[in-house]
Amino acid sequence: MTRLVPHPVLSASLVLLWLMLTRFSLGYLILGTALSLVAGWAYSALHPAKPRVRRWRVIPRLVATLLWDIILSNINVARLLLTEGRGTRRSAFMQVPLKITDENALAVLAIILTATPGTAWLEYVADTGTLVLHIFDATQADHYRDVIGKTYEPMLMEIFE
Amino acid sequence: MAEHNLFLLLACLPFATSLILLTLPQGARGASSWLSALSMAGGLAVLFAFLPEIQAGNVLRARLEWVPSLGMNMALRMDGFAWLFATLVLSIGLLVVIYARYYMGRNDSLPRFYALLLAFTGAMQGILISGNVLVMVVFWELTSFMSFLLIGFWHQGAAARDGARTALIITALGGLCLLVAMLMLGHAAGSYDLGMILRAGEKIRAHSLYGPMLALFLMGAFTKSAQFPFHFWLPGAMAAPTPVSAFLHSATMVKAGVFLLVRFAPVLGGTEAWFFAVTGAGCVTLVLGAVVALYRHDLKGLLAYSTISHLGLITALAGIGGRVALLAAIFHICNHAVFKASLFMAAGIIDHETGTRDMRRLSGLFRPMPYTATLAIVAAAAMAGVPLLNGFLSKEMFFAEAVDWHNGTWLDDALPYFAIVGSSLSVAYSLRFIATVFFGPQATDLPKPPHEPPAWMRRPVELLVLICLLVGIFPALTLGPIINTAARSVAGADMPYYKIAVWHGVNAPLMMSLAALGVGTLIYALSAKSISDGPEGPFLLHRIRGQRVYDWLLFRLTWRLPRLALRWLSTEALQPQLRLLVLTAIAVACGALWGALSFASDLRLHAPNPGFGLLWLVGAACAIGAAWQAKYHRFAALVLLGGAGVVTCLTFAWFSSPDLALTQLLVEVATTVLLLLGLRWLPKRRSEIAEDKLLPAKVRRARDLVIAVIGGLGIASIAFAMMTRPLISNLGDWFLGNAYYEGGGTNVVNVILVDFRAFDTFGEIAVLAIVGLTVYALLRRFRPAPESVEAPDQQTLADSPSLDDYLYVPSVVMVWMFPVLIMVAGYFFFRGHDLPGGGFAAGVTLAIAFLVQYIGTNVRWVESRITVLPIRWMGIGLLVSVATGMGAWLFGYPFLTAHARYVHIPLVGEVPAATALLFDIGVFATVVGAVVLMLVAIAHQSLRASRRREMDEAAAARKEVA
Amino acid sequence: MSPLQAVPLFIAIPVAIMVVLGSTLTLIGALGFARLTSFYDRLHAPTLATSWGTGGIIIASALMFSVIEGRAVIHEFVIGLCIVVTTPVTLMMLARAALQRDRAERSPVLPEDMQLRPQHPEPPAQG
Amino acid sequence: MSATILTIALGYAQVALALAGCLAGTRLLRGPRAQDRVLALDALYVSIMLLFLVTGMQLGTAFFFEAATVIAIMGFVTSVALAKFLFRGEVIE
Amino acid sequence: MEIILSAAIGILSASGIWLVLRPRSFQVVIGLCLLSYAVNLFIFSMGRLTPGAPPIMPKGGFIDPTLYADPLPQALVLTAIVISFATTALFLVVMIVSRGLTGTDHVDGKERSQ
Amino acid sequence: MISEHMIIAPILIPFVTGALMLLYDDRQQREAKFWLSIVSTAAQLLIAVELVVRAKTGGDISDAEGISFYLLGDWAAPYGIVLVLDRLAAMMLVLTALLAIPSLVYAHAAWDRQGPHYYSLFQFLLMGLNGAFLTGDVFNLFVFFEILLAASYGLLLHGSGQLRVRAGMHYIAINLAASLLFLIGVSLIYGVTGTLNMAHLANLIAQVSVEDRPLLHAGVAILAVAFLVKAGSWPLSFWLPTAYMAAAAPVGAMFAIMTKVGVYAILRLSMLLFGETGGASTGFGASVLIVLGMATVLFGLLGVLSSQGLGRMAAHSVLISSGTVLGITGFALAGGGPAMLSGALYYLIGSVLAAGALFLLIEPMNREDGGIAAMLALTADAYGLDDTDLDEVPDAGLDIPAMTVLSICFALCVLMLAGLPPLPGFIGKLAMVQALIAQTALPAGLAWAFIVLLIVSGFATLIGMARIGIQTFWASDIALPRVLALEITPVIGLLVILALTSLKAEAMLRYTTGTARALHDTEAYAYGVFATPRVADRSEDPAP
Ligand code: NA
Ligand code: NA
Repeated sequence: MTRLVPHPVLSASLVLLWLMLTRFSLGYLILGTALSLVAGWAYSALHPAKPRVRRWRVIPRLVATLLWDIILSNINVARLLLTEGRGTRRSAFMQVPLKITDENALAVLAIILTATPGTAWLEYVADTGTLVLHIFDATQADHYRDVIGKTYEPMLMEIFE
Repeated sequence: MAEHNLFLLLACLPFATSLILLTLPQGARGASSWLSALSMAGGLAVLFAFLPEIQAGNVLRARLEWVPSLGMNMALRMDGFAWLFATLVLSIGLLVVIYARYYMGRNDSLPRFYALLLAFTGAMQGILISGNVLVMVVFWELTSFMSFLLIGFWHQGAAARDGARTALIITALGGLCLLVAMLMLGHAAGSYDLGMILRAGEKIRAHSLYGPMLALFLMGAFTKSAQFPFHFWLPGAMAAPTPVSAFLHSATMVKAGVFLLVRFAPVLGGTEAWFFAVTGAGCVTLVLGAVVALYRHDLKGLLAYSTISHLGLITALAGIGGRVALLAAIFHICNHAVFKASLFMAAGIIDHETGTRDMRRLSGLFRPMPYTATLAIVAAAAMAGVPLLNGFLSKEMFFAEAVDWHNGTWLDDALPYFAIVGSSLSVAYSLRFIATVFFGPQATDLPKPPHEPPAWMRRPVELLVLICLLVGIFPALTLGPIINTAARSVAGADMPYYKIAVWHGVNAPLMMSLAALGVGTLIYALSAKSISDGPEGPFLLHRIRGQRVYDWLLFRLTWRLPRLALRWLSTEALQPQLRLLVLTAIAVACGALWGALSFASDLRLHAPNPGFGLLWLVGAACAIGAAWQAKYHRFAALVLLGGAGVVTCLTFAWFSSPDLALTQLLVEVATTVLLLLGLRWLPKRRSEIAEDKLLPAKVRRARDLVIAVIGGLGIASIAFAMMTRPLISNLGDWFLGNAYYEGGGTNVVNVILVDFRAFDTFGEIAVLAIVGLTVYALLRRFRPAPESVEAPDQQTLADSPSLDDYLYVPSVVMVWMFPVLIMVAGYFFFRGHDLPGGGFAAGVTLAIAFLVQYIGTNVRWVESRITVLPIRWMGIGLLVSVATGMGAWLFGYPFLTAHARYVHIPLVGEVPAATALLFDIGVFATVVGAVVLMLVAIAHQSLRASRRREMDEAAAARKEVA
Repeated sequence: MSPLQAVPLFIAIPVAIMVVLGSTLTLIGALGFARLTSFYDRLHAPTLATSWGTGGIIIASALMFSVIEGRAVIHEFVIGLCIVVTTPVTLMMLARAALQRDRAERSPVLPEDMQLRPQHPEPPAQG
Repeated sequence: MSATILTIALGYAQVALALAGCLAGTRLLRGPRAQDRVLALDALYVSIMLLFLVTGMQLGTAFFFEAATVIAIMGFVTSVALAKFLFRGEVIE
Repeated sequence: MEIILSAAIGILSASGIWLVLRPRSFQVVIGLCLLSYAVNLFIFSMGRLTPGAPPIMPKGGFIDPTLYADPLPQALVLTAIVISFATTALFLVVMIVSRGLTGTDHVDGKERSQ
Repeated sequence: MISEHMIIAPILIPFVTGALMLLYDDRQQREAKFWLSIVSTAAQLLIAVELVVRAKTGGDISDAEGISFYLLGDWAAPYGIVLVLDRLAAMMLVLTALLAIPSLVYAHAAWDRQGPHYYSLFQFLLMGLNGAFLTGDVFNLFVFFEILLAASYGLLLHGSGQLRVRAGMHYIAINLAASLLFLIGVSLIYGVTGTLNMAHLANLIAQVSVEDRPLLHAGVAILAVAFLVKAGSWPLSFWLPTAYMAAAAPVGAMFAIMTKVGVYAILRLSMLLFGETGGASTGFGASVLIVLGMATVLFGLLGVLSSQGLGRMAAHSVLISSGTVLGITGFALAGGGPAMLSGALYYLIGSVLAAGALFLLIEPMNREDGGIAAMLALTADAYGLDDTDLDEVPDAGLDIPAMTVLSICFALCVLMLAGLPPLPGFIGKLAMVQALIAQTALPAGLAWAFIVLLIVSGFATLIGMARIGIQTFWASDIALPRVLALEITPVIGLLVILALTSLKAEAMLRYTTGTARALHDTEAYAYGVFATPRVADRSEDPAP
């Protein structure tokens, strides 16, 4: 079974992706399953180790938090952009030491921070575990430090480690 | 019939012998000379077998079809004239063969020499006996070519090479002129058959092309017979081995020219133009040749110019063209051949035995070589026209013609004077030859001590001198009948018999002969000293030598001028060529459209969409920006190109072409990455090019800008004119109507690509595969610029993070994308027939999937995990597509006939199953292979460079340790 | 008949709102992108388009086509998903490239503490 | 009614997105640095992808979807390659 | 729309032509790319413009071809895109190889002589 | 059944061979690849000969006066792509195969080791050439042009090296630009007429409206520019000598026919579209072709005279022959009658073979010491990372009197190219000149100018080649080069073919005359395509 479907979660998501792209029918399902198996093998050739996801139930919480954050920061940044003429805004660089080291978790964090307007991931220095961010509004530095350190990082650690 | 075959044998014998000779080993001297001599003798035997027929006035014919539709057949024809001439050629040829056996040195390859000689003989004989004027030209050119090889036989010497080349160029040029002349003749006469042409004289002379025809004909004849001003190749030709000279100067080559003049005199002659041109040239040549001959110090040079002079005489006779004149011409041809051959052989003996031909060094040879001297003296006397020798007789006839024949022109009146002057000079140079070489004090400083040659080297000369005497004393008994037969065959069968006699009584010609002898002796006596001390040529005249004029002209015309012209007319630089291409395209389009381009009366316009317009503002700005930046900011240009590209995609999508938008986008991605991969190997331009700011560069740019604007305007207006034209019914309509019913797919574009016009796609994947292979092959031999061998600047920064560090997080996502992109590729592949997508799109997608892995990690990482064998993919893809196409054969259908049907599968339902899908798999595999191959081949260069660096470092480290 | 007419009003209104929201956010982002003065500031602007700009429009599209075709059309979400997953890769790679170039040039855009890479607290001793 | 609302909304969206594309385009042309151009190209890609979706809605066809998907899935490849080139001086090593 | 598109074709071609006439090989590559965009659009426009009606047919029923975009130019452009992609790649490789061998990126392999 | 599909075999055989060889290892199985190529090319030759016979006598599938048609995908014309086999196409197929076999054998002496996948590229080149000769569809012609061009790029660059790469860059750049023009032309034609099928075009052309005709003419004229580039017409041919000279010898030999593809396309399309049935377009472009042809001959002539090396000279002589045929095409288009075209076609055969032979002679004639191994080493891997390809230094040398054989071969090539008897060059020129003299439809001055140019160009070739020949064979005192049997046999083979061409001139001229007549009489072609039934329709009919 593991040889045939080395990454069951991945394959399942791929089938889902396939069905989203096409329309649901038995034929498409079979075709999609076949293809996802091939894709799964291809992936496992590159990455034989399975990323371990420990707690599934954290994921919905993460997604919900994220969506809400995205909405808020969209409004925030749009407002700043439109009113920037007044010249009160300052942007800033900030360094955040990260506890997580799992690369998948880091990737998810990158996705989260990028999807949230107002924060830009500049660099992650692997040997120090430091993340350098650029934030659009310097006044929010502490807020972001909190959000990363207290909200997202624990959740990601729960999921991946 | 036997006669016919004999005739063919005669024509082929020399060539066949030549081929056999070529296969003989170098050292086969005896065998080769025997074989050659037998061949010549065999030819003579055949000729003598024909004698009765010829004497009876019959014309022998033989015929082999070659290219009848062009009127060119191997027609052979022999009449008296041809017979006489052929006999002359073969007999002198036989003597030359014997002579050469002893003359040619140990190091010379006799078989090769004889092979050339026989091929030349065959060609010469071919001219004489061909019954078709085109075939005559064929042999004519062949003599030019063979004589080229013979003259250049001793090609180690520059003189031989130059002489050979000059001879070839002059006579081949003449040959080409002759060809055109013959074509005109044939056109005028309605046939290329010699007999027909000879009978069509009046028609030809009345033809509108007579003028050019005559001019070209004479070009041919004069160049070959070394008439002024084409005479200079002949002296140059004496660089040939003496047997060759003897042959060329006596019976062959130059005689071909006069043969032609005599042969065609009744056809083309009889007009004033002919007379002036031919006799005029003849007279000038007669005198000029004689003058120069007198001044030559080289023995063979003297003889060569004497030949020119005598040929002038014959030419002058041919120009007169009367019956007697023709007879005289024929007679002199024979006489000259005999004495000139013997003289050349004698000169050869002298050269051979003394080691020099310089008359200033030769002296008093009568004592050491009395036989040879006697022979040479008799022959020279014949040349001088001393009575009782053959030369006297024909010269006498020339004098008679000069005096008796009239056509009332000034040239006619001048003829006797030319004759006297020419003859006197002839006497003078003959005397000089005899006096300086054989008499006087015996030379002591000769390279070799002189003595008599081997007997067999002298035999041919003896025989020839004997003939001189026999003919000179008993002309009517010896040559009389056959000369008459020959003349009759040229001038007409009704020509009365002309009796050649030694004694005609005391008349004007005799007086002229005596005068010439006297004056000639006087000239020599007066000038002997000054000549031998002076330069090799008459006063002042030696400075303007034909050879030098020719060299000057040849150099200018065939080297300097073409090079100059080419420098103006062509270029090796790319830019002007592309400019010309663009300008040509603009020019032809303007030529077709100027004043004619009209727009439809009812323009088919769609209301402009602001969004579309806005984005094209960006697109256009990007295009112009890319054009602006491409020189110094390549990266910016690349990005701007991407901008223009994406707006192009938008256009495709906007105007209902999802397939195109999709494909263009995919290709766009691949192209950008490709260009970037290439950019790695283009080192930065360190300094701007100073010249760029100067005026010429600005002018160039302005000019190109104008061209570009015109081109852009042109193509835009054509596009506008077409787009706004009303719809017409076209192939597209049929495809729309039939894609589903006939092709079994709803995406018409895809059905076109994999079914209706699958053959295009079939070719297209071949192109991809070929380019993939080429890129791969080229990069196997890639040597980067020295500046770019090192790692790029970015990687050598002090504070530069490693690649792994840089890609630590991004690579995760990029590896995630691998299976996703595989799914997407599958998605595009399977829906292609009904919806946008297809094998190509899928293939590029999969290739990009691989590419992303290479970008996201590194080559070694990827290749240690997955092995892609792109060339295999390509091979298999191509084979799958071709096999699908050929599958149709099994059912009796043509290549690429698609079959589509719906297959019912339980639970799943109707599933489309089309062979087109199979074909698309081939496309898919090929595309994957080709795109991956190209990308990976370039990408590997970085790896190779870094491997090289590592090796160097390791080597350096080892060195340090050691 | 235009396919738009087949959309009932109660769907049309949210669709319209989402479309306007999405495109407006995108426009604002672009406006900022064109006007902001520093590269690092500009880095933020496109994320408006890739987050709710895209989100609004794909939701509207999915909604509308689901109604028109009478079935759940969700393939738009593939687009959303892909944008969300791939944008960070672009931005972080680009940002780091910019950072490196600015550091190499000692650009004044970067504050003093950004001129060097964050160092390891205790540099590993040379073995 | 719904057609009117949608037509207006979609028409507005089209122009807004095109304008967004235009603004990205100005950055693309102006730079000043290479990274700005890459970012601008990426923004242009996104604007055009959204324009595809909106135009598809306007015309009621799904045929713009493939092109939009390609941009969404593969547009980043171009940008990533360009970015990596800026960072490392080569794309694949 | 026709005016916009023909202007676009014109500008792309003009930029392309200008670049193709430049001396640096990279300029020529970019020029060829721009020209191939222009030519692809040109081919495409030969089928006249039809917005919003891709040549994707319903399964069955009568079809009025005037309502759909002409599929043939599209198919031709597809082939042309593929071929020009391949040849651009080739030219690019030749360009870098030439740069390596000749030491200059001038298209003639040597700088213009003074 | 096999004979039905014979028409497409010249395209498929090289394709399959080329693709199959991609699955072979390039180094270990080179010998096998060589033999596979030989077998494939020999098969192409046999089939081409069979096709000539068919074209002469009329095919058995559908017979329109010797023209056979092959409906690809079983789609009726003009909707699908159709292959057309007529006398001209068949002749060109034979010519291609005749040139290919010697070139292949020659390449095996050493050149195939200079780089990877030589044989595949070679087969693809043949595929492109054969396809271009066979196709009856304008766009498909583009595709085949691209195939043959792509393959020729690969072959030209084969072995790399500075000279080749520089020449290759020019060659590619110009041909890419020309390909774009090709596309513009084809699409304009489609825009105006709505078709891509040549026969269909021929039928439609008379009915094109007055307003549309200029656009059509513009399209065809732009298309013609693309062809003229390939044909090497002045002023679009400056790239050609350098490119041909730079190519490896066996590739140069194949290039001898490449220009003729351009000429072929011009001949085919102009006769079909602007022949007597062209309506208001009859004779379009004739004068331009004549002038360009003459300019090309003149250019080639100047080039031959001013070349220092044999390679450049050979390339210019290719231009001369190309210009000659172009000019005659113009004359034929202007109403000069089929006779001169027949001569030109015959001349084309001879000049292609001779130029091929000459290209094969260049390298052995100029070989300095060091021989082939040195040549290979020159192009070896730059990094020394890959295993070298010098695993098998060729050693098939025969001790032949190299100079003699080489000089005889060279002399024969010169005779042919200079138009001297008795080789086909002479006969071909003779035929052309005869017809030019005899024609009445054209201004005599132009015809005479052309005749003079023909003669002068031959003469110039003689002068130039004699110069080189004398230098090489007579004036140099270097030791005899070592020539391999594999190198000299192909040359001799080509020359034997030339001799046969001359010997069988009558039969060949009969064939070319038929070809020229068929080109003038477009009806059989233009309507024959439409009369060809689909297999599907045939099977529906009750079988007779
Ligand atoms: Na963000
Ligand atoms: Na497709």
